[in-house]
Amino acid sequence: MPDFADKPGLLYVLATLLPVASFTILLLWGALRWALRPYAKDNATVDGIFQAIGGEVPGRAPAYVATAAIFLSFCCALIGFVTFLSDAPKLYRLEHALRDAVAKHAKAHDDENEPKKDQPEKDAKAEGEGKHKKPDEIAAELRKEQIRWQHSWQWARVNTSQIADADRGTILTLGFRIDMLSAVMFMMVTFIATLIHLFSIGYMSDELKKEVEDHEVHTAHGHYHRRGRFGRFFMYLSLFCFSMLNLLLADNLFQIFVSWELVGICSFLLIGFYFERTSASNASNKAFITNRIGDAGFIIGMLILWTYFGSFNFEQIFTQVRCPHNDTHGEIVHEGKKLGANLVRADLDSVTEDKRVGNWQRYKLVPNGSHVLIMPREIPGHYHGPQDGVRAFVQPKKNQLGAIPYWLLTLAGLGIFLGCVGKSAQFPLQVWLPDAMEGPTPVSALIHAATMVAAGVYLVGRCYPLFTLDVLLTISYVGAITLFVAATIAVVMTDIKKVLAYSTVSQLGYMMLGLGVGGWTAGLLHLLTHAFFKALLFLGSGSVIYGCHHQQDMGKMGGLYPKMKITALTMLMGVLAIAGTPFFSGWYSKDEILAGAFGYFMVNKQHFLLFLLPLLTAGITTFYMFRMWFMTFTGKPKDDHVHEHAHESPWPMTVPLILLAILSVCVAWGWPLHKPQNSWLGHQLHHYSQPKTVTDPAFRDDHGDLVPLDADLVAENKAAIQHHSIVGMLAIAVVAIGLAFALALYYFGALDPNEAKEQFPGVHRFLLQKWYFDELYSVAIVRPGLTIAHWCRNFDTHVVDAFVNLIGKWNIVASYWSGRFDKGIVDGFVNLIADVSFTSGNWLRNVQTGYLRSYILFLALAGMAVWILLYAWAGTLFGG
Amino acid sequence: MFDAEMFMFWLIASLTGLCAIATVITQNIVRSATWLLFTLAGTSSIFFLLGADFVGAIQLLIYVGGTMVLVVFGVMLTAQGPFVNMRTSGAEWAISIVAGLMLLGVLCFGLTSFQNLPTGEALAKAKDAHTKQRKANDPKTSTHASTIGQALSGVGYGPIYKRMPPLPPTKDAKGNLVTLPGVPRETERIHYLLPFEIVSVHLLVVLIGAAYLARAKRRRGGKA
Amino acid sequence: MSEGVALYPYLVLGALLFTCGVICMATKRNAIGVLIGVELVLNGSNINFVAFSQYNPDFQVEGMIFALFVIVMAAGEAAVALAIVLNFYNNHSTVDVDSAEELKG
Amino acid sequence: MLERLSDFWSLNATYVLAIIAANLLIGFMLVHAIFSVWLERKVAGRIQDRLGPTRVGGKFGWLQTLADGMKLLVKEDSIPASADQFLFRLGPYIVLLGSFLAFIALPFGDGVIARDMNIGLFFMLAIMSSEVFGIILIGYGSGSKWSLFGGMREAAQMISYEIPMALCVLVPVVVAGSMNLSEVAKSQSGIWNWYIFHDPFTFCAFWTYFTCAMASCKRAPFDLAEAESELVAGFHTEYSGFRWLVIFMAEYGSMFAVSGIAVIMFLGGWSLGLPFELTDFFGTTLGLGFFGVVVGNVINVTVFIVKGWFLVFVMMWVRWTLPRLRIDQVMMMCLKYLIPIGCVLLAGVSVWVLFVPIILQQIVGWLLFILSLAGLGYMGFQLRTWVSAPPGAGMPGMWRMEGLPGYQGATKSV
Repeated sequence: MPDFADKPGLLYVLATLLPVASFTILLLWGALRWALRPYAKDNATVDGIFQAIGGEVPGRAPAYVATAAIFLSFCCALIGFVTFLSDAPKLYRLEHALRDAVAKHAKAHDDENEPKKDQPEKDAKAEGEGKHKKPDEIAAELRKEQIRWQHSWQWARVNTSQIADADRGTILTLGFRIDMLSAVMFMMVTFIATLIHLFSIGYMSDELKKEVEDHEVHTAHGHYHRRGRFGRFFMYLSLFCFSMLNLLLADNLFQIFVSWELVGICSFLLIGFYFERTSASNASNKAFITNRIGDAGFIIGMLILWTYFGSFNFEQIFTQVRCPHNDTHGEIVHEGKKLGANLVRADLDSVTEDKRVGNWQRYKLVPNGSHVLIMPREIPGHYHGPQDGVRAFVQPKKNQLGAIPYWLLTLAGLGIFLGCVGKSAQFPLQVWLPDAMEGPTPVSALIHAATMVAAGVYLVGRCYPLFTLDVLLTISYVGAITLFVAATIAVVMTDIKKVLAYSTVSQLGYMMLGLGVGGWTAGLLHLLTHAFFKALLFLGSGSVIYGCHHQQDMGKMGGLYPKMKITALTMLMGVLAIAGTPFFSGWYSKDEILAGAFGYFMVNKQHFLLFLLPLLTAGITTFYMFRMWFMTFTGKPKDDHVHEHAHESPWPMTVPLILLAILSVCVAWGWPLHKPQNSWLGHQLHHYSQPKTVTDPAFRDDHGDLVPLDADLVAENKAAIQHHSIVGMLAIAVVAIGLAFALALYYFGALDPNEAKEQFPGVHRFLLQKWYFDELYSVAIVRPGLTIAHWCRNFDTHVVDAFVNLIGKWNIVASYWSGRFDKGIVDGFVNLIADVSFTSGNWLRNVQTGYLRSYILFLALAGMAVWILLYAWAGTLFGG
Repeated sequence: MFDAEMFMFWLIASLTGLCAIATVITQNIVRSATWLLFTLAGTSSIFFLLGADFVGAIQLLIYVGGTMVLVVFGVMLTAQGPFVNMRTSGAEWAISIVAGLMLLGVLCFGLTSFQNLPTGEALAKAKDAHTKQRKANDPKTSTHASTIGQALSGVGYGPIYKRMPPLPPTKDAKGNLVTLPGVPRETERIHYLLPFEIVSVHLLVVLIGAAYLARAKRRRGGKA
Repeated sequence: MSEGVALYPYLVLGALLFTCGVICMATKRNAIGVLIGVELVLNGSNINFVAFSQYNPDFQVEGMIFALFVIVMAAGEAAVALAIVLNFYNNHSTVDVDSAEELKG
Repeated sequence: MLERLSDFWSLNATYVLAIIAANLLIGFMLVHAIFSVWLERKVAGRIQDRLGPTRVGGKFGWLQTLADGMKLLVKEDSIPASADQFLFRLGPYIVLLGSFLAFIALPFGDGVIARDMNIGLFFMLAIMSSEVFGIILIGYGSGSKWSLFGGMREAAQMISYEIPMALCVLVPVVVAGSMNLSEVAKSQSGIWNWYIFHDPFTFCAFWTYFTCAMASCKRAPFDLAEAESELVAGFHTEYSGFRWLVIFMAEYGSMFAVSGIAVIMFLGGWSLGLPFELTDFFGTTLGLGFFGVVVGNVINVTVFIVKGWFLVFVMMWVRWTLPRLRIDQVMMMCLKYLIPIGCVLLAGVSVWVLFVPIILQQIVGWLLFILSLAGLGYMGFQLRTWVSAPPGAGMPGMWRMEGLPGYQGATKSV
């Protein structure tokens, strides 16, 4: 057993591996049954074994295995989280102590050069006993603490060179690294996944039958019949959980990518769970293919980073790209302004090689330089800030220091973000998510709440230090557009799950927007809170659908409240939370996002849309969510058949709903309750995990004052904090308006929705057709693609093939003439030579008499001749 | 002046030459071998006369005692019946003798025009050296055997210097071609261990090969 | 004082032996006769070697050593030649070299 | 006139001396042959328990050989019709030449040598190896199958035995560091310094060498070339008269030559066994000058010849004692045993000389010397016992007759 006390990070590894163990067990179990099944009929022994391991349908056992695994994972995550909570302050303190000590040390080091002897004593008094330690000792202590939570194993190595730093870009690692973000995410994912598992046991009970009749698949012989797939479903769920947990666990981009793809394939499998249905298989294909587009961007970004940084490890990449604050002499100062955690921009035009010292490189630091300096990942010496002018002197080996063009870093960020766009269903690639509703409802819940779409947001949060301002701006706009578009579509949808799907897209847009405008904490907090209430809503909708016998159309529901009170009430909690009702969890996060957006808008007035759209959408969200709830649970039953048969779900389904409802309300609470920025969860994230690039007031100038690192960012934050109350008021107002509309339209019936439809038929159709995105893609991409493919085929058939055939014919002709030439002239020449040789040889044959004695005579004569010639030659040579 | 040595030389030389001619002329192969024996013995005498005792003795031992015996063995084992005619035709004789005389002429002409021997002062020096050498050839004091032994056994012989290769022939004041003797140089003694070893191995191979060849009994005219 | 015998007579004697050997090889139809011719040729060259060794101080030891090598090689050659002759005799029932004309061109 | 004479002398002294030496050597060979033949017959007679020649020349029949020679000289010199006349005539002279030329390098005393060659030992081996060619010519030229077989056998045998013989002879050469026979002989002053006692390898090498020498002289038990039980008389079946005489002169000559080599290489050469050179002793120590040298050399030559003859006697002794081998046994003994032994001895003596401490070498040398003396003394004691024993008693080492079937007892055979 690994020592969890010494290395509690391993708990998370265990939590990750449990689902994959469950997956493996279920897979082998199923494989065994599959292998035995054909022989079970004939052979009694085999049949005995077959029955012993479950027979045709093994009952609920797979569900128990998977649920137990994920529940154990949750327990591990819980223990780990508690442990980490106790460790986090220490880590934080040590990090800051190290930074201070390094700064002091550097100062003392600088002072030594100047003859100030009393300085160290002063420092010693000023620092007190706690800070008396040297940077090395603190660093060692910090490393000792860090090692509890992170570790990595090499699993592939291209180069075995022992030369220092020659292994850059040659090693792939598997590792884990736990920080507050991943710890919280772990909690969330495992918890929600456990509940979804539990819910699925009830929801998927249809699959327990030996033969399931699929009403939506029609064959020549009626409905399609198949074997129940209860075990398979849980197997997929386990794999899905494993993939997501591994993604959270990873400490490097490559591992994330692997999990990323695993998540993709799991979503493919689960969306297409009823793959006999055309719509389901199409939807799974669509999801998969759309994600591929994003993944292409991801790969491009990843490889750009690998090329320039030589590593996939987040920490190493961040250290290199945001290194100056690690300098032993303190920050790099440029024109009186500390560059802090900004990307250090430089111009390569002025790079020279200092002949005196050999490898020194000089970069001219320019605030908006064309390149971003990459610092070595380990610091062999000092960096010297450009105090003496504008040049940065660095002494690491030449290949250890480099620069990446700014546009390329931007491209890398955009690439990675494109991956997130695909995964999180953002603006251009959002089309797959609503179609993904074809999967079983728990799957939708899992995808929308905890796993698939969360992965994209999580990755944006993870890679945040890499993103240049341009990338962040892109993220913001993508988020803003997405949230508005999705919300508008959600307004007109009547399928209960589609409404929820579009609400998810919209909420994800909020998260992206929050991240993009600098609200890192806000965005991720929203991810967490959203996970709970979206899971709640989806499970609730699942419960409704289950109760209504797989009826999803809200137009046929209504008045269900008396029949399923628990579901209705819990869903109401979710609706309130997503709408941003004060003191519900959604309020805290959404408010922060809006505040961040407002701060951004205050600093950059030209980007007013970034504030306006989310504000507007807050109202729309309230409207369509209440619309959904009202249409489902209140009013008169629109379809008697549905209403009559409607019933409350069994306890495995309602218990998760209740739990989730509680959490949806209070997960983001803090003290005092009325201040959103006091959210405890948000504070944890903000305090321990937020990248230094967002805001970091930790640097002190020579006078000990806090110095703003990035004027714009700090100003944004200030504005966000200052105007928080105003923004909060505005948001509540908008929400109220939205609620009012909803009440008016769907509860009190003051206005008729159908009238509104008729009033704006174009708008309605436009929204109903989802802004014609699918059609747009079809027209803009698919059909032109097909046309071009057709053209290419024609070109290939008629031009290329014709050319090849022509060459072939020419070759035949040329070969014929070549053959004639070969036979006539070449062979003739060879034959001539042969004939001549034969004739002359035949004639010379006579010389070979076979008589030894004549040979001897010839030899003697030849010797004489040689001698005479030699003599004559010598005579001419020596003149005598 | 005609002294005994000269007399001995001419005597032995003429006998040797006559025996050689007799070797050629004789039709009986055994007699031919006998004449050859005398030729070889004469050669050996010439060696003795030249003071090369060791070579002479070797010539006797190996040629006369060894080679000749082999020759006679061959004669015996391949002896022909009296009716087998192996006579050479007159024409062949004529051609061979003409060619041989031509060869002899060329050789003698080459000898008389031999340019690479010391002339003039160098000749006098060489003659002095020769005289010294003849005196040194007194059998009691001659060290040829041990010198040759040293040379062959790898110890090396001669003073400890190496002779330069002879200088290329140059013309003296009178326009005669002159070859100056090589200039002594330092370094090691000369020895012939490697050729000696090669010859030894060669002899061994020959011994085995000859034994193999001779013992192979094949049927006459049968299928091979 | 006597000058002794000059070098040339020795060389001429060697040449004579050499020539005799060649003629012997060319005229004798008996394989043994050919071998005898070879021996004569080798002896002629040996005389030259030894004579040079005595008349050329630079060639004093080398001449004799070469002569020795020639003698030794001659012995080996004779052994092999006789073995060949024996084989030849076994195959052809004669030692007439003129009957060894299978390799005629 | 005198000037010319001195001029001539200064130019040609070597050659004049050489001619004189050659004549002396020819004379020695003749005398040696005559004596050896006589000795052989006497030894054979004694070993076969008879008297041998007794009549010609007074006591011991010592002129018998001379008389035989006279007879052979006047005998008809017949040549078979199928023989190759030229080769038939030539062969014996080549054999004689090979035997005789070996003596050129053989020192009889301090300076008593025809040509003191640096490589004397090597020269002798080389020259003696040419002897075989004559025998081949004899065998081939005779036009007789017995002769041909004999010649071929002899050729194979001699060529083969050359190798171990040379290897064994090289053993003392390694010790002495010279192939000059005079130097080798002079380096063994004092009987304890004789190379036979130098170390175990030289000791073994002597016996091996002597075996090989007997074989290369085609002496029994290696006389397959003239094995009368198989080949009538081997290669010289068709010879008679003077040519036959020449062949035998050559045989006895080479017997003495190989013995001489053994004496010089192993048995101290002309040394009497005293630790000083007699010529030096007489000429310098006693101050007798040239006369002293002559006196010393006379003793030296005598000693040398006696030693040589003793070895020749041993050869005869062996000949009349041991039965003849088969030809394949002869060849096998050489190729399978003697050559490896020779190689081992050569390698061993090299290692001994190079790596064994001097003190150990000397101790072993003395040990060998003393043991050999002891062995000789034991043999002498046995001989004395035999001499004093009653007639008919077995010699030491001979086959015991007692207990054999048909044995009647020693006394009966008298």
